[in-house]
Amino acid sequence: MLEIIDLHVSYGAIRAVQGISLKVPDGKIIALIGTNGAGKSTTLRTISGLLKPEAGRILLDGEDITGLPAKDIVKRGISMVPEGRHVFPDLTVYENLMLGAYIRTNRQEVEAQLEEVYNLFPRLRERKSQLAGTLSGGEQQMLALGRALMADPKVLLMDEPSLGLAPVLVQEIFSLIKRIHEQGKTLLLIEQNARAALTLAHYAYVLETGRIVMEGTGAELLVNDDVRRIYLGEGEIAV
Amino acid sequence: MILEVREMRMQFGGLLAVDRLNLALKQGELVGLIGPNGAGKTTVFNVITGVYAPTRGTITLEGKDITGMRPDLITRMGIARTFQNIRLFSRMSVIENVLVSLHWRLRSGVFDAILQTRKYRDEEAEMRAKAMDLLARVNLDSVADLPAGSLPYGSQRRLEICRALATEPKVLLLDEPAAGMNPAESIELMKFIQKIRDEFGLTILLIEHQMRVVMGISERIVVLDHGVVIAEGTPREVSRNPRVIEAYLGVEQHA
Amino acid sequence: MQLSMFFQHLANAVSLGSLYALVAIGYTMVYGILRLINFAHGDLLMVAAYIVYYGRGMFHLPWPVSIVLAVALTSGTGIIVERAAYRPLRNSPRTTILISAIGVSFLVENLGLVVFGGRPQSFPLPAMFDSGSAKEIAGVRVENITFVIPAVTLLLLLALLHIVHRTKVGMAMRAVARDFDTAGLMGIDVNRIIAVTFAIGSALAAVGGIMWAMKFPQINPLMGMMPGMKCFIAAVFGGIGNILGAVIGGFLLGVAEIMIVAFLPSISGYRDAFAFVILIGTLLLRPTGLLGEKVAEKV
Amino acid sequence: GQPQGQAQEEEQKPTEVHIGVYEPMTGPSASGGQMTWEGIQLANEMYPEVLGMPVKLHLEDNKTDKTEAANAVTRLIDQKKVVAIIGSYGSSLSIAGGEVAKNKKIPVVGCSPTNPLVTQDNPYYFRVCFIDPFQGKVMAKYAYDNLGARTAVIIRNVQDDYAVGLANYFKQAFIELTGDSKSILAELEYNTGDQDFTAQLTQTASLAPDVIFAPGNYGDSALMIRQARSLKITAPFLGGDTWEAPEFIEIGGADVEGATLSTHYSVQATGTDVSKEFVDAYRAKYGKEPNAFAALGYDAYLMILDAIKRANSINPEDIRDALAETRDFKGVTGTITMDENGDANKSAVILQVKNGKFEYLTTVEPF
Amino acid sequence: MQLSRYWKRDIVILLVAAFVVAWANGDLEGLLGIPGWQSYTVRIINMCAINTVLALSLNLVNGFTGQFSLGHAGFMALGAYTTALLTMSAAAKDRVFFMTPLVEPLRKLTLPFLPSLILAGLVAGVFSLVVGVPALRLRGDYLGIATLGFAEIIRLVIQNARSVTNGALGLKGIPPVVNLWWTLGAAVLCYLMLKNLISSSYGRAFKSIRENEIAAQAMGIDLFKHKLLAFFISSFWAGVGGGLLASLLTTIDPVQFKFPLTFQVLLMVVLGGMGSLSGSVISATIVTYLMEFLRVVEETHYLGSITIPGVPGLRMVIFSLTLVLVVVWYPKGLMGDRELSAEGLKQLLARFRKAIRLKGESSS
Ligand SMILES: Nc1ncnc2c1ncn2[C@@H]1O[C@H](COP(=O)(O)OP(=O)(O)OP(=O)(O)O)[C@@H](O)[C@H]1O
Ligand SMILES: Nc1ncnc2c1ncn2[C@@H]1O[C@H](COP(=O)(O)OP(=O)(O)OP(=O)(O)O)[C@@H](O)[C@H]1O
Ligand SMILES: [Mg+2]
Ligand SMILES: [Mg+2]
Repeated sequence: MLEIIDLHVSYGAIRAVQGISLKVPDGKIIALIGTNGAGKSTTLRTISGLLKPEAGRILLDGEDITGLPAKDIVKRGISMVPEGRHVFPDLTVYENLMLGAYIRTNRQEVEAQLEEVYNLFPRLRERKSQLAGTLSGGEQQMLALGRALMADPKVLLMDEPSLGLAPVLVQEIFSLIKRIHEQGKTLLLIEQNARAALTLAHYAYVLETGRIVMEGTGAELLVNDDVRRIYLGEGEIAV
Repeated sequence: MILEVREMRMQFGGLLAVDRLNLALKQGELVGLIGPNGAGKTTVFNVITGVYAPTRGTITLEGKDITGMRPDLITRMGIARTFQNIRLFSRMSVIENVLVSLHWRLRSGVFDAILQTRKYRDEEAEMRAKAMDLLARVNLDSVADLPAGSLPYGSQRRLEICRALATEPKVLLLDEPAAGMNPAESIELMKFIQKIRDEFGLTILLIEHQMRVVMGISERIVVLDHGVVIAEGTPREVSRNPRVIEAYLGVEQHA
Repeated sequence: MQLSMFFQHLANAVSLGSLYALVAIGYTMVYGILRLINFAHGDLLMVAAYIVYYGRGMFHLPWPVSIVLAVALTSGTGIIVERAAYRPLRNSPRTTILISAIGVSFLVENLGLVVFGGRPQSFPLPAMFDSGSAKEIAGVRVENITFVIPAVTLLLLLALLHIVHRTKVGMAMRAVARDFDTAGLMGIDVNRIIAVTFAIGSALAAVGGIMWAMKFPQINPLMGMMPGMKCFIAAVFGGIGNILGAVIGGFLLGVAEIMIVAFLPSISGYRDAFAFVILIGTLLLRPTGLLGEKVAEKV
Repeated sequence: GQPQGQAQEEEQKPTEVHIGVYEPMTGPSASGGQMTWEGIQLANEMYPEVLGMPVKLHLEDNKTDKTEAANAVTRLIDQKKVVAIIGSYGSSLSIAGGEVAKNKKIPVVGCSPTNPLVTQDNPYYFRVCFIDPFQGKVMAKYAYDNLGARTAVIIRNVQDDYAVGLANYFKQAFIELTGDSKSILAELEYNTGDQDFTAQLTQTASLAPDVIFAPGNYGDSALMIRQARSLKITAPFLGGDTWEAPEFIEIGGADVEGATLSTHYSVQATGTDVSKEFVDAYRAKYGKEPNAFAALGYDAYLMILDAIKRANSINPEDIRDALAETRDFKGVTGTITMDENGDANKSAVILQVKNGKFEYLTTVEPF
Repeated sequence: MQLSRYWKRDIVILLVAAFVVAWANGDLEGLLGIPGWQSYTVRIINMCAINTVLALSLNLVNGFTGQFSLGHAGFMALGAYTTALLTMSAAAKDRVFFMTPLVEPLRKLTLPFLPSLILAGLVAGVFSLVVGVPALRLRGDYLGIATLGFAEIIRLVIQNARSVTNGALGLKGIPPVVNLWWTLGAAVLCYLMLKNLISSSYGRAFKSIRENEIAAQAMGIDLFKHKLLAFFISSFWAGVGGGLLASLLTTIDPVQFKFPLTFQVLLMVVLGGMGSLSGSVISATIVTYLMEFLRVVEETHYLGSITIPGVPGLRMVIFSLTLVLVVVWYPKGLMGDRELSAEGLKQLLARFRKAIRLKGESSS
């Protein structure tokens, strides 16, 4: 289980996260939703070791992993799909995927994993020797997801995986997330597409300006009035 | 027809990103451009705004051929755009971002600016007033002096649109303005787009993946797939088109 | 021009060009990963040459030992420089790191002047490279070292290409080159990869420095300035960051320098200007050098 | 430019003599500056007093940079209150420093700046070396008379005012001697920092000149001669005073055998007590052979002391006047007499490398 | 031109900088004792002012417009030679050009200093257009190396064109017109001009190019024209700076204008803060002064009977070490991209204290 206790993170004077505590139990999907700039990405970046917290602790299966560098976090089985994809633009699709498996040493396992990713995203197979920088936005998102899967992590952190994807792909991504979960992975998911996220999530937290303002099971939040109004945009749709 | 694209083809090495595209926008129209990822939508924008010269085809604005013109000249002709990944001048203040767009209309020369002549100071005051007015209309006047990079995401999107509006375009191209917004914000944005279209008498071409937005405000939708148009029509028509459903919308329909 | 004279010029050109190429490889390697013009690279040449000079002259070490020692110590110096002057600036603007690099370069040169003194010294040579040992092939005089340098250059080129494109470390280097954070998310130890890059780059500088001193057996604390500049030009010419490009750039620069004097002796004073004219001309046609990556920024 | 010397003297009697030195201790000419400084220091150790007062040396580095040279001289005069200055290796640095000294009316003695411009138009600048027109002539005459040369190729560093100037005078003199404007077969050029001269040399080989005149710094020149020999060029190489350093032979090895140069002195030639004393002291202090620059530095210092003694004053103006009147001063590098420009009217010696040593060939008196 | 209170404050900054140097040097009379204009302190202040002009102008291109230019030394050389050749008397020219005579009509032409200086700026400016038209199509490091190359080409042409420049022998006998009025005047003028420019609409256009070229162009900014404009103004002042230097030194030669000179100016820009005018002023002053101040470590000190020998070359060692340390500790330079203000000064002090505290903590 991944556990975050009273996390505080700042960018200089900007206090992006101000005391967040949450739990990500094994085998569950946990969603983080919230307005822009609420501190969701910051939380994830801190977990994955890209940012150092000012205060607070991060525990993985009881072990304190606060402040470890990113590479050690990955080795402990936490992988992240960063917001905005961040594929390596001048490496090929294939090389990007292999980098995802950088920490793995068993070639056969890696090959098998690659096959699996290609099956999930046939388009990546089609473009495996194309430079990642010339992929379209959606293609890059698939690559970023595939790349994270290559590490075969226990916990997968996903920062807005559906950002900028065509509806058909959004559905695909969500069904993929479901499948990844069914394979026994634990997921911490940031999403603007709150409906899909809440439908999928076992438990969810709502963030606003660096604090958790609401939490509950996905089903509970789906029927919450505030959530419905702000995050699901219901009642005011003009078609 | 205010903007007309004829038989556009854009090739990147071996990759045919857009092919045989024909597109015509009527004055005041709000047209949606949708399609799967990598369909070539952004590429269409890039060709129209002069970032890439098309491999083939012509683009005309109000009957004048603008094919292959420099981007800044095309902007001056009256086409403005926003970017898929926000490209604000993040270390400059919000109002400065808008003022940059007014620069090309400046009549004072560089010596006027250096010597701060009356002519220049009057013009500067005029520009500032105009920029503030525009900011007020997008509700950003209260943060005019903050660095653009420090704004929340949604405000940055609005600022990008405001900056484009400041060039006084006839045609506005919006590339996924609602990306990363939650539904409430998207709805707000939708209203905002409709409002500016009416206020500024704009013709808008809109790329968007959030169906509730495109379907909600477009009068007409063009669907691209693999660089070619696979469907065109009203939102209702398009959303029922089986090819569009298969290639883009998926079975579980929105809106 | 007589044919034999032309061939003599050609031999001279290959000899000089391969030396430029050798030094340019190290330059381009560090640049490719860190996007850092490591102005101290030329000065590492000097450090290596002096280590051999003292190793041979003062401690009478055998040749292989002094060379290995020089390569190792220069590598170490490179790692220290990276650690002290570049690592703290990882997230700073490029120009800032450039200034730091220039500062390091000044520092190494001036330390050299204080420690070694400014007077040029004679670099000891193994007998086989003595100027008297030059060979004559079909009327063309070629020094022994002229056979060694291209061979070393080629060998190191192949080794490096293998490392960068065929090994995991190489892939990690290329990832780090683009995006430190995301490379970290892949489990790559970014600091280690950069240190390795510097170690390799500095080792290449050391080999380059030793070869340089063997070809031009006069060493002084500022001996790295000109090679540093020339080989940087060569690297840019070939497309900076591209290892093969550096080799080609180095060769072409050497050839151009020799041939300008050969064909237009009356303007030999403009030789360096011509090198720049060719460089700028190339850049205008190919804005990222001969083999440089095309930076098609996706809009 | 107040005459500080005077003002100071009236207030209190001076107890020490301050002499400034500005030399390139860093930058491309560091080696020249460092060599000269060795000689100056040695002279100061051996003759630390004048008029019963201790002489204090103040060294400022000019970084081989004109701006720094001017700053250094200003600082010496303003802050260190020096009454005379020695320097600098490199004529262009001397010119920059000289301008300041002239304004402030402080005399300067140059050790090795051989360009005529240094003392021109500057009554406060003197030097203990001969100048390039003379040196160029000396070598041209040697080539013509002693080597029987009728054709020559010049290879010079275009960036170096010294090499450019000297080559020019050699050319003029050689053409005059041969009466043939085509006797200089080619003037080839290189730049500071170049180490590969094979292109110029291959060109030279094809012209087969009788001699090659290649003024430049000793490191570059030694390399050039090595490369020439490996290209089987046998024509003799001639150069100027900058070659006279033990490292020239160390770097050039067997290849520089026979290289011939003009310089300021030779122990073998003069063999005076002054030069013996200098050579012995230098060997004892530095454990190596002295070269011309050290000797010139030594002479410059002693010539200033001599002028102070003769003037019996440490007023800069008095020292200047005494310097201008220097006659038959016995220095390490020969007998020095100041001409109306402040240039040393003295003989040159010609040396040749033989058996790994500079051997004295002949002395050439001023013509 | 209207001299608002706002500007007066900026002039005060420059004057304060001058006085700080004089004070630090314990030689206020040197500054105030105007008749001589020749004291060591005055010389340093002259250099500070000239370096200020150079740093400010390079900052316009590198810091504000975001174009990596390394060609400053070349433009300075053009300005220096123009000034020299136009102001030297015919007699002085004939004396200097003893190897290859100077071409007509330059041989006889002599102009007063001010027009010569302006022409120096214009010559440099015009050349910058010649350089800029092809080079500004390049980006980043490639632009840097191309501009550096152009500067070297300019220098090499100067070195070889003996009948105009006297080649390696250089020029001597340039009239020493320059004094504090000229140098500080040029610094103030340059500062005001750039300040007005930067805060004007043109300045915003420059900054927008720095921030994001593609977006700037999409907002109707003519990239090429504005880059060229920045380049021209920058080179104009580089030429003026070179002209001032020539007159201050009264002698110039091509070796002076090698690329280390550009690096030296770039260093001032970066230490002061890319995109901060007051930063450039401050750092040009500090760097210039520091170089002179450090002479102390190389000098022999006579303390009564004890003699402490100086270590020649140590000054440059300390200087380069200081440079690296400052860059590592203040990667954004002293001012970042902000300008000096009372408030900013407080912040700077606070930052300084914090930095010291942090260093203290980490070392303990
Ligand atoms: N690198 C940075 N430097 C300074 N401030 C930052 C930085 N990154 C984020 N912030 C600020 O921190 C706050 C939280 O940002 P964060 O990216 O975590 O939000 P988010 O919840 O992920 O929003 P979004 O939905 O837009 O992705 C915001 O106010 C943002 O402006
Ligand atoms: N500069 C370029 N060089 C090479 N290929 C490119 C370039 N720009 C775009 N492409 C390719 O053209 C195709 C269309 O890209 P485009 O960005 O137009 O897609 P899109 O429809 O905007 O997709 P998305 O919705 O994901 O943004 C993609 O396959 C992309 O890889
Ligand atoms: Mg986020
Ligand atoms: Mg797109």
